[in-house]
Amino acid sequence: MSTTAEQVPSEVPATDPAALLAPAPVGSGLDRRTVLRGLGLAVVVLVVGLFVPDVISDPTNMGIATDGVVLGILALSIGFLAHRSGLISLGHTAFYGASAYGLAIATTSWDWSPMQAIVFAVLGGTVLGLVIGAFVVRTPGVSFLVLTLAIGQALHQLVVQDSVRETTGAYDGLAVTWGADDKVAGIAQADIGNAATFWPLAWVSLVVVLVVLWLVGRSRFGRVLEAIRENEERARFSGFNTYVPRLIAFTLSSAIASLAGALFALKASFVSPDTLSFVTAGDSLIAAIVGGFATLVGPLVGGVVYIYAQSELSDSGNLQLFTGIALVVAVVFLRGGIVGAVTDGGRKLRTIVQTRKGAGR
Amino acid sequence: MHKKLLAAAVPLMAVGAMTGCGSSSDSGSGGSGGDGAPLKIALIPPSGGPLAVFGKDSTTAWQFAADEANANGGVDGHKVEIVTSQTDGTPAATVRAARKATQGGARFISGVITSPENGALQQQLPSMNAISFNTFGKDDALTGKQCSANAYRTVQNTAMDVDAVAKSLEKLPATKWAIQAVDYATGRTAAKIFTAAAKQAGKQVVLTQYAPLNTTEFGSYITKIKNSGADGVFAIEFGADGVAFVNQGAQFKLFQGLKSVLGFNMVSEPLFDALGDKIEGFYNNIGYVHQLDNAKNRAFVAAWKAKNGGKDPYYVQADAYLGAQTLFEAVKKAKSVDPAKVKTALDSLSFDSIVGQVSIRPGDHQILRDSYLGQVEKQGSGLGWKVINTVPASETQPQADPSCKL
Amino acid sequence: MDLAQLLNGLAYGALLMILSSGLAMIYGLRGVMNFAHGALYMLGAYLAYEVTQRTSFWAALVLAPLLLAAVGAALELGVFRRLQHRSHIEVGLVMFGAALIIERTIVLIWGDDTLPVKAPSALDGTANVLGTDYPAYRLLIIGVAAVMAVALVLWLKRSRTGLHIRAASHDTETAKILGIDVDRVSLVVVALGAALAGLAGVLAAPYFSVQPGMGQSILIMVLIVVVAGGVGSIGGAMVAALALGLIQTAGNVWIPSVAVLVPYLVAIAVLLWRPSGLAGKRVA
Amino acid sequence: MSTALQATGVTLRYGAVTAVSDVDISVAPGILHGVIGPNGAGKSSFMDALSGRRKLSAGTVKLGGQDITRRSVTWRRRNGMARSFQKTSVFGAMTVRTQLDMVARKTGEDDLDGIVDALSLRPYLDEVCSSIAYGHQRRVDIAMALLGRPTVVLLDEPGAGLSVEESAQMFDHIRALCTDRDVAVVLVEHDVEGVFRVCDEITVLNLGAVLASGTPAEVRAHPDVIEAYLGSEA
Repeated sequence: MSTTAEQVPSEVPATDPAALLAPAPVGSGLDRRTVLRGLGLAVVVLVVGLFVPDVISDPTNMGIATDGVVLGILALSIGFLAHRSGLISLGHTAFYGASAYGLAIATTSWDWSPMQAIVFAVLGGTVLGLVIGAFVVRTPGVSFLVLTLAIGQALHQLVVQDSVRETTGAYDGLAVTWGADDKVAGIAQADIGNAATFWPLAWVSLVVVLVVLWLVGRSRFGRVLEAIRENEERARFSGFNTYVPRLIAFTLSSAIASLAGALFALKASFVSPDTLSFVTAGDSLIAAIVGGFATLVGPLVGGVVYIYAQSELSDSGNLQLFTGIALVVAVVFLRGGIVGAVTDGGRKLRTIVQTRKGAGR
Repeated sequence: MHKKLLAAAVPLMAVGAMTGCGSSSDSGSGGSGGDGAPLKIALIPPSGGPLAVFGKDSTTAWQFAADEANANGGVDGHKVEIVTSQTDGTPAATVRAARKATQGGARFISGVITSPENGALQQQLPSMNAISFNTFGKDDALTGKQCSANAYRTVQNTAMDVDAVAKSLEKLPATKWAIQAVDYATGRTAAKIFTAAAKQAGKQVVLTQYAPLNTTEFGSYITKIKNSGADGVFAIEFGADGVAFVNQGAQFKLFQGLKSVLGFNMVSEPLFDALGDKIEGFYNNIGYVHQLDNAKNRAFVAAWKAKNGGKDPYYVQADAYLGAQTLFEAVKKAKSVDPAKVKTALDSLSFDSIVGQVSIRPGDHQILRDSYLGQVEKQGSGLGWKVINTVPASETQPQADPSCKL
Repeated sequence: MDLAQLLNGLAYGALLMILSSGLAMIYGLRGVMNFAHGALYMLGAYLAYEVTQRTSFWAALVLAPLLLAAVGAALELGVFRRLQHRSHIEVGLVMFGAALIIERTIVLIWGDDTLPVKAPSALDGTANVLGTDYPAYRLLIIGVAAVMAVALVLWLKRSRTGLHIRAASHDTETAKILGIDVDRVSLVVVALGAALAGLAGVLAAPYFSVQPGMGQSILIMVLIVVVAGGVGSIGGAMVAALALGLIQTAGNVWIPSVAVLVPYLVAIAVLLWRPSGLAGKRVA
Repeated sequence: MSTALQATGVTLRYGAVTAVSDVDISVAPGILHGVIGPNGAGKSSFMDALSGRRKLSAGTVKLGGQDITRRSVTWRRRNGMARSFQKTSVFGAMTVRTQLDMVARKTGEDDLDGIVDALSLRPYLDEVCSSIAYGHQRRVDIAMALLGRPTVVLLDEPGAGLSVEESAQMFDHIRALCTDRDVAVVLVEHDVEGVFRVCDEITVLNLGAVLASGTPAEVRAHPDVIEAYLGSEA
């Protein structure tokens, strides 16, 4: 056992990064050096990122960056599930929305402090994910997609039911208000709408999510997930329980979506049924695909680009048209999304440079 | 390792890329409010969707009001500037657009159409140091639970309209009513108030049923109404739902057997062409009609017609115009465009408008103005309103919404 | 539930049936969930508006499905055939994008307003069905759907093309070995599927309202129908569509307060019970 | 001699069709047991029944004396029963090394190198599995079935799709592994010649039922076997 482990080096060549649903390279588990390097990088990124509001002085662009990060976290949760488990979800709004509503209800109706409310909202969304996941992760392919869609829509319909209007505000939505003295990460309610003030909270959340997703992707667990995605039956016939890992992946994904929902509700100070709509479900999935979910940061880029486009292209009313075109282009031509294309281009460029160097010698 | 660095750099680059564009033209707090400072108004209508047309019409009316004021030397010497930025109608995008506009110096916001957009915006107005005028959304919560010290509504709220309809009940011939309501705050409120009013007027409500918002198939509901023995229908269905209900009701020959068809937000000028003759004789609440007989309105309608190819203004345009008038009056009263001063002026504002004397109720920032009940009749080549009853605000909703805490 | 309510359920189910049988056919053959089916239906309705304005509803009833068949052929040649080596989910996502593009393009052409389409005057009234007055137009929908269902089933069972479609849907590779021109079969199926979506759109135009959100709202219902009915099974989709129409109507009558949740709950229950749907034989 | 695998009365019905009818089999450690039969004889169905891929309509399967008829596939693999597939089943996007390492860890294999070398996979370790030749993928599939010293290995047509030489080489690999690792192997195979060459015992299936069973010599002499093969294939 131990000898085998040593014989297998940790660095394994990349698989085809171009394929949309193909996996990223998988190591043979986490070796300490890689982890330390990754964490070191994460700390650097974290610290550097905190200075973003100093660089982006324009509040509008800061708003785009902040909202983009929040949507990016939602897209990351969807992209993670799609990439690691091959499960394409059109129902992650269920966790995103449930968490957003959970936060709104906890702060406004129960007068909880925002910090307690965040914990409650994220935990609530995660538990919901666990319960729903327990039923749905067995369902394959398109059935999974339609099932998650149905669950998300059912929750949407539930929230707008008049019988729960006292709790959810139905179509009116729900304002998020908390005590004047309460602060979340040092931010009072009056300032929470200010993107530069909100940024550290969003950025830290993002980096934590990225680190977790990176560690999972590198871990043995990530490798098992990949095996199950590749060939579920073979995995079972190789002695792997294929249900529990998928359930864990689904639950983790729903936890991340819940975090995004809680951040959204905090930032907006308002929750409406939009957070649960089919459009939100579709757009966040599209953000993950267009950004490129086979890479770690692809969905994040997709989220930021989507928010930027939403701000810049809405005047024409053609946002939907461009979203559709972006999706088609990303799937048909840019396999691997924006980030996949960029890293691909970078690799090609490097190859060319190296070849030139070689030729010049 | 290179790859990882590259990957980590991408989001930073994406964020960094935005620092370049859109250099901020931040003019600080939006002017000192001194003489000559422009009165800058941001309109944020949706660019698509079923309500986009209302956003467009509101914009036209605000521009009309601005042009009119500027032609007369501005509002108290302040030139009116309108900036319009459309969004896709999602609350987050609208709030972002509002922040962008306030950063550009606009302190007054309008043209926001949907309730979630208004709800989300109102939460953030104080931190933007801006004031909003809701000239379209009637949902009670906007001046109720979700009210904001910086948000004003210059259109009637649902409760006022419903009360107006309820108070007109005795003028309608039907005695046994069926209520067909959208399962939405409006539908529930309207059904409840109507039922109480019917009891008081000695009439019966034989059926109350709710259809979810965005219902397309009304067959089962219509069949139930037909089976209920009602001789009148009170239908609270709007937008595409209302059109579907009317069309399918006509196919079922529902309306022929009824003495009264009373709509709430169901039929209005923009739908006259689409619905055609089958709605002749329908009753409906109305917020504004161009026939209103007062000097200000006559002048407004005449000027509007001159500028808009002889077409009469309808309620969305008139309500937006009224919103503009409210702002302008407040600026005149405050003698400033400083939002704090304008706000103080607004809180006790009362003036003579195109819909007669109106005032802002300090408790919830709801305007107090008349509501009407109208009947669709043939007018010229098309359809128009005949006003059946006028109910003043003092009779509809005299008290501020208790759930509003300013 | 009286006769009129039964007919209400049938009429709604009939419309869903026309729409979902086309979707199920395409799914069965290409293995791709056509997320643009709602957009095609919407296009059918808007074309119905356009044609009815110019000539008559009856012309629209013929023309719109034909035009949609051409759109379907273009989709087959431009998307399905070119991307047939790609994963089915990817092609489904491309169709999702296509739906967004088509729906917005329709709005750019015809605008955001709700448009009126008048039923032909011959069908404007009611007809007597076993003592119950019922709108003639709804009876037309039920009739058209019944004729379509019978014709489709007979065609699939009896004709040579039908045999080829069944063979290719069952196992594309084997069908190719047996000398069946799968590309040709697929062209027929996708064009027919799109034409049926168009037909449903025309029939829906005077029934529901013609407006920009119509495609998306019905798409969710039809997806549920097709998946719950059994992926790729036309018969399963037809039965599930009728069942959903009746269940929805029964829900409206008996449990109105939660009726809107009923289709979702039924679909979730069906899929949890049988992940491959009621008539499902194979799992995607 | 103890038996590693013992199945009795194995029956598998699909609706009205009986694919496998009342088949018995018993295999001891170190024994290579071939299952042959004409097309449609129910060989693959029998394999699916033994491995737990399909639920039995009737019968029992015992592993080392323990009844495992109702045990899941995952349980069986963890407790000593492994299989390969007729249609090669590997983790296509992973490298050969990654997937073998992964399964080796899961199953507690102590001599991954031995298996890699026995199946001559060393040159392909760092290749992505879907990119190597079909015959090599087949060997990866079989390697995964052998990892962790299972007591019973079920091999479903390991020679299918291979050239004559490859196929012969494959059978030699299997024969050697069976003996070296003292594992009971059930080899379902189309290649009758290969089976007769390497197997210790043979069961002949026809129309889902046992036609003959015994040593290669006994089976070869069985008149029904000759008839079945002549009748269907010759």
